Amino acid sequence: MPRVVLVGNLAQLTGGVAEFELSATSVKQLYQQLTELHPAIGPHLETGVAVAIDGQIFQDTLLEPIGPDSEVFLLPQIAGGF
Amino acid sequence: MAKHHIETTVNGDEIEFLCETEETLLDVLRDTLHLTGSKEGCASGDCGACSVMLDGRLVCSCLVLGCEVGGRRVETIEGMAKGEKLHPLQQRFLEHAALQCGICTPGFLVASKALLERTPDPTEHEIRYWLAGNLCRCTGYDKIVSAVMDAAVTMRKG
Amino acid sequence: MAETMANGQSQTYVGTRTIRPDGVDKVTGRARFGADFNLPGQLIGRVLRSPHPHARILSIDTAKAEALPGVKAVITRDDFADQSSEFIPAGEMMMNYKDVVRNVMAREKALYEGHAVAAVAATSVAIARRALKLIDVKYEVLPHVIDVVEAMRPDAPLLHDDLFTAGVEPKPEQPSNIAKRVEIVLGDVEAGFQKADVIVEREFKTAPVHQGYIEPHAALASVSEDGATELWCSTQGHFIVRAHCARLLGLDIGRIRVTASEIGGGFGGKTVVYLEPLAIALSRKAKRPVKMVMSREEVFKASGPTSGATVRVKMGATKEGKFVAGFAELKYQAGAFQGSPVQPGVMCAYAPYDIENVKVIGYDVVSNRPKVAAYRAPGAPISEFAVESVVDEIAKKLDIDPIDLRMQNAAREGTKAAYGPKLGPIGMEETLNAIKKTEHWNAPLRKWQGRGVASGFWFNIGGETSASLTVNEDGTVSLMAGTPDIGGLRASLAMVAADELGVPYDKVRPIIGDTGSLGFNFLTGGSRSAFSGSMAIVEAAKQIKTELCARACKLWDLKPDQVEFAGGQVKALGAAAEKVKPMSIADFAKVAGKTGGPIGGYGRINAQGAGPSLGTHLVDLEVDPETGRVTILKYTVAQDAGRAIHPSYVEGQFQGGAVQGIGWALNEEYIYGADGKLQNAGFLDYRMPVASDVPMIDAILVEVANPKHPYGVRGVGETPIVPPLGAIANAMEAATGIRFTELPMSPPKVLKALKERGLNKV
Amino acid sequence: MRYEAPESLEGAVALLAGATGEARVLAGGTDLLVQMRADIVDPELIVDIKKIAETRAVTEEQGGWRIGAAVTGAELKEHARLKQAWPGVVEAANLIGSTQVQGRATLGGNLCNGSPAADSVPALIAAGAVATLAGPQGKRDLPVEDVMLGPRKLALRKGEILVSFLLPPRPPRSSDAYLRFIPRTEMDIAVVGAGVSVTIDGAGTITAARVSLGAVAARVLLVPEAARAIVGSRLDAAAQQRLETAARAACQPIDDKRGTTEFRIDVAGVLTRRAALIALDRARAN
Repeated sequence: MPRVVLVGNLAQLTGGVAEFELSATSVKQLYQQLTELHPAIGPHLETGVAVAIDGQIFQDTLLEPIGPDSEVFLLPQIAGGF
Repeated sequence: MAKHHIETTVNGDEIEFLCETEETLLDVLRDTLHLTGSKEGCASGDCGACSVMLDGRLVCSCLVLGCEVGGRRVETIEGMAKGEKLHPLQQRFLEHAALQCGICTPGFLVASKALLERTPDPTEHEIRYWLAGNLCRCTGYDKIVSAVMDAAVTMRKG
Repeated sequence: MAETMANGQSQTYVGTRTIRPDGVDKVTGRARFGADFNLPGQLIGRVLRSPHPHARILSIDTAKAEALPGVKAVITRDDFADQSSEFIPAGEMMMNYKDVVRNVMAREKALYEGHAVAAVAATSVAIARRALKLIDVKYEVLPHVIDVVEAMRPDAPLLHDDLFTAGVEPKPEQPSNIAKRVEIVLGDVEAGFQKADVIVEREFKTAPVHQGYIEPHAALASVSEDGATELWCSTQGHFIVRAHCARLLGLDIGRIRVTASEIGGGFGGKTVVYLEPLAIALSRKAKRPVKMVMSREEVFKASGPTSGATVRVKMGATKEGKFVAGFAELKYQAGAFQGSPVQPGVMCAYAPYDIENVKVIGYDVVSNRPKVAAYRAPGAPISEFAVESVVDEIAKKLDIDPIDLRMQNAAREGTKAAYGPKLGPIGMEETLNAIKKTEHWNAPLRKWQGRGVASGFWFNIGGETSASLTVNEDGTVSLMAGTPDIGGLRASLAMVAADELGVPYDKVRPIIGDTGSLGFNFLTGGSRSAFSGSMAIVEAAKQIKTELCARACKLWDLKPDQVEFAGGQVKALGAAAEKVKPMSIADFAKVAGKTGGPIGGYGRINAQGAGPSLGTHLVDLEVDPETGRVTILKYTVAQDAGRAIHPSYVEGQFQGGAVQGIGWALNEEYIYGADGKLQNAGFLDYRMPVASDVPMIDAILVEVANPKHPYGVRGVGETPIVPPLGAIANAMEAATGIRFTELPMSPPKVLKALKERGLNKV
Repeated sequence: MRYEAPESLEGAVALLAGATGEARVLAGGTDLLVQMRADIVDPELIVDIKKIAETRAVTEEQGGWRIGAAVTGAELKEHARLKQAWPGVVEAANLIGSTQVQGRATLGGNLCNGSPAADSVPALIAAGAVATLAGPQGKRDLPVEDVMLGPRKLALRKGEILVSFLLPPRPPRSSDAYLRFIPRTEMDIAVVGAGVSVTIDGAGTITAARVSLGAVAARVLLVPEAARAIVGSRLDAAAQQRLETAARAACQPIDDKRGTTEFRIDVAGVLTRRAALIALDRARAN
């Protein structure tokens, strides 16, 4: 099962739990499963997290697939300057 | 009071215009004559983006009143290329990638031309000090200095 | 010059130093920047700005101004509907429009000197200026706070009575100037320090600095009687401007057409709106076009610089030089509204290194300064300056060469980044090696001269991008992109298109389309425009190639697997090759009508896979011990570009970023008086480097291909501003023996430090 | 706002004397135009003096040099013999602003702008220059150090204009130098400026000196104590020390965006010493 890690302040919305093992096969499913476990995180997932799947950062995606052994990090989105 | 009626020469053309006392040469060039190649970066003589030649002298057009230029000779970036032929400085700026955003470029070109006309073989030091009144925020000046040195070589060969 | 890359594409142009297609316009003065555009019947707009850093606006009386002949419209807070306080998406960014609407036009309070309070549109500059003087604003002046540490105190003047610190549990009961607390934790930092043989802890302070683009903000709006809105402005993202203006003015996005002018520098500062909604509101009221241009003073006072900050860093290493723990606490000024770049500052602080235990805490703090805007690698230069200074100190303590120490701890492919996920291939080691191989690294130094090195990291981003390629009747190609070209984007995209389609570079004419011409584009920022734009062009070219192959099949009566596109031609394969003559793009163009109509491709992507770019900078400088003046003698940049599409413009990014960093390190700063007013709102006293302040900047292109990009490209624009601050501070230490922890290292500060140690003698 | 460009001194004086509102003289305009743009001044009348011949000439007079008030820095730099005689004055004039500003900025404007940080003024004072003024009551001469009374305050009377400067004859074995401190290399206002003029005898002993400091008080200072500290010496280490001490003692600077009080005082000593050493070197070569 993919391992999911919340980086930064997101864990404040999951009662301090920062690591999960979830059966999701896409980012959309991952968000659904996390929101079911911890409803408070739902709005934040919709409005502004980046997802790193096996090291590759996706700024904004719902459809990206997640493999059975993937490591997924949820990160704050990165703003750009130039 | 009535506007000043000024007759002058801009890039070799005899020009007439009307201006208020407080209008600068830069205002006149940009807003009245529609020669917008000279840029306003500061309106205080600190950035050089509005550089023009006035009777053969390099000046900031934001520090000259429009009513001062009657009977004088103004040269701007728009007069630098001759027909289809770019000035060697313009050509070298392109080849050396001596511009990024390009807002400071007209000022640098006018100032560099003034330098090479009086100092055909400038050192890097001379170029940097001559151009110290022209701010560029993109390039770090490196490629501008290289382009001017290279253009100087071309121009010395004639 | 032609070579073949992994994707099988013949590359004639990518990697060469072509002449930029927009170049001639820019060297002849023909290029039209923000202030160079005019419309018939246009009015001139001017803004009335608060003289106070913090004041309640009791009343605004515009009657006298409105009565002045020649004044056609006056707007105030009353012309903008209030917005609710929530973060909502606006063209890929999360914006709190309650703040945005207040920043473009003050509502209850003026929150910084220069805050817009009203605006007028008049038939001339002189009338507009007179009109501003006739607007009567009654203020109740309030106590102000400028410094970030003072603003965090419980008794500090409060900017917003509804601002409760986010990111702390339980939610605070009292409002404060601390908008947000963020943190990242990796491993166990306390346990890490237990293992350390050497621990260095320091506090650093940096001053806010401005992006310093030479072109002031400019906008020209024209709103017709039916509400159709056209806007011409200097921006890094016209689609973003459109989104903001639609929201602030209650307009449908489709009613607004925004054209990005040539842009005279942005560096992050032109990613937000200031004049644009005001110009539209004035034009809507006056029913005439309204042109607005900021003065340089307005740019300094009322557009966004980046944060000043106070940063505490504590790092531990074993005696062999392995970093075992890194802690940092960052307090960033946000300006009058929340939203400093502390989050990326937190994430980047330790990103160049492989450290098991990291904890970084950040605070976003409001104070009575202009709201910060992005500036090149937002947040990263500040936190990495502090960390790179401490790394240098650890190297000294352990007597390890500073490059070797960095090499030993360098993040590599597979390293768990300090902000969480594993890194792909990155060029940290390669840039360190490149620097070590330079002559510069071993050049002799004299007394009062010092050499410093530092590395820097920035993520880079991709994002939503649309671009089109159209094959014209004669076989030339029109290219349209939707991200403003600030530093040579059109050249890069034309090179990629030429290589993809096998047509000569000078037959590709690139333009930047307006918001009505293409699908959504995120802005030019995050070092994304060449990265994402080239991916969109590759996609558009693929569509053309597929289409041409399909048409060839029909013309030649062949099956799809019997033709291919290669070297700019569609060819038949195998036995069929002898029967039909390959067709070039130009050949197809001639028969386009007969074979199905116009030929084109349209790339619409959300670009992913931006690879971080690592850089290492090396600097030599000399200190005048009697005056504290610092001269930069020699400077070398090595940075991973992934693959440089146009090497000259990549070098230009390195060189320009380095010189901006030199300014940040040595002389640039926002200087406030006790009255809370900015004292140096001009290029004379806001001291950006001039040509004679800097030497040639040697640029070394390191190319560790980004596997996620068809050409291996990484973003390059932002990383170059990250290492200079640390490199210069480290060189200062080498020259003087003094660890400078406060930026800028301006002469009065340097001389004071030397004098305190009795070193102010030649 | 009226603009006039009279061709005679009398015409200019009459215009200024007859002005009802605020009147300003325009020479190079590099300060005036900036102040107008920033709403610091809003004159009713501008009198451009560049068409008046006396303000535009550089001539030899009584063995010295007369420099018109509206001569630009760029023109001074191109005047080889003046540069030979008064290198410090010419180099000071050439520190005012960029190349572009040099094409416009004048010695007269630099003084009449009334800034204590004006670059050319310490050099002129060290040189012993005298300003010639013309007004409704005729012409009068005033030592340059007496022209500026304080920030933006001049000794000029209503209707008076600055016409020219007279630099005295250069004795043999004498020269001058001007140094200023700025954080950048160019495009800054002096944080400290130091002008030194010296004359030495055949043995290399200083027989006469004038020292002037800019940007360290409300007006540009003539510092006789600093001159006395080195007259009779060959600028050995002890004399240098005395010079630094005397220069610092004369400073009464402000703390501002350009430098702290302490910094200005420290650097004033350093620059005075360095300028004196350069002037001495030049005097030896003359």
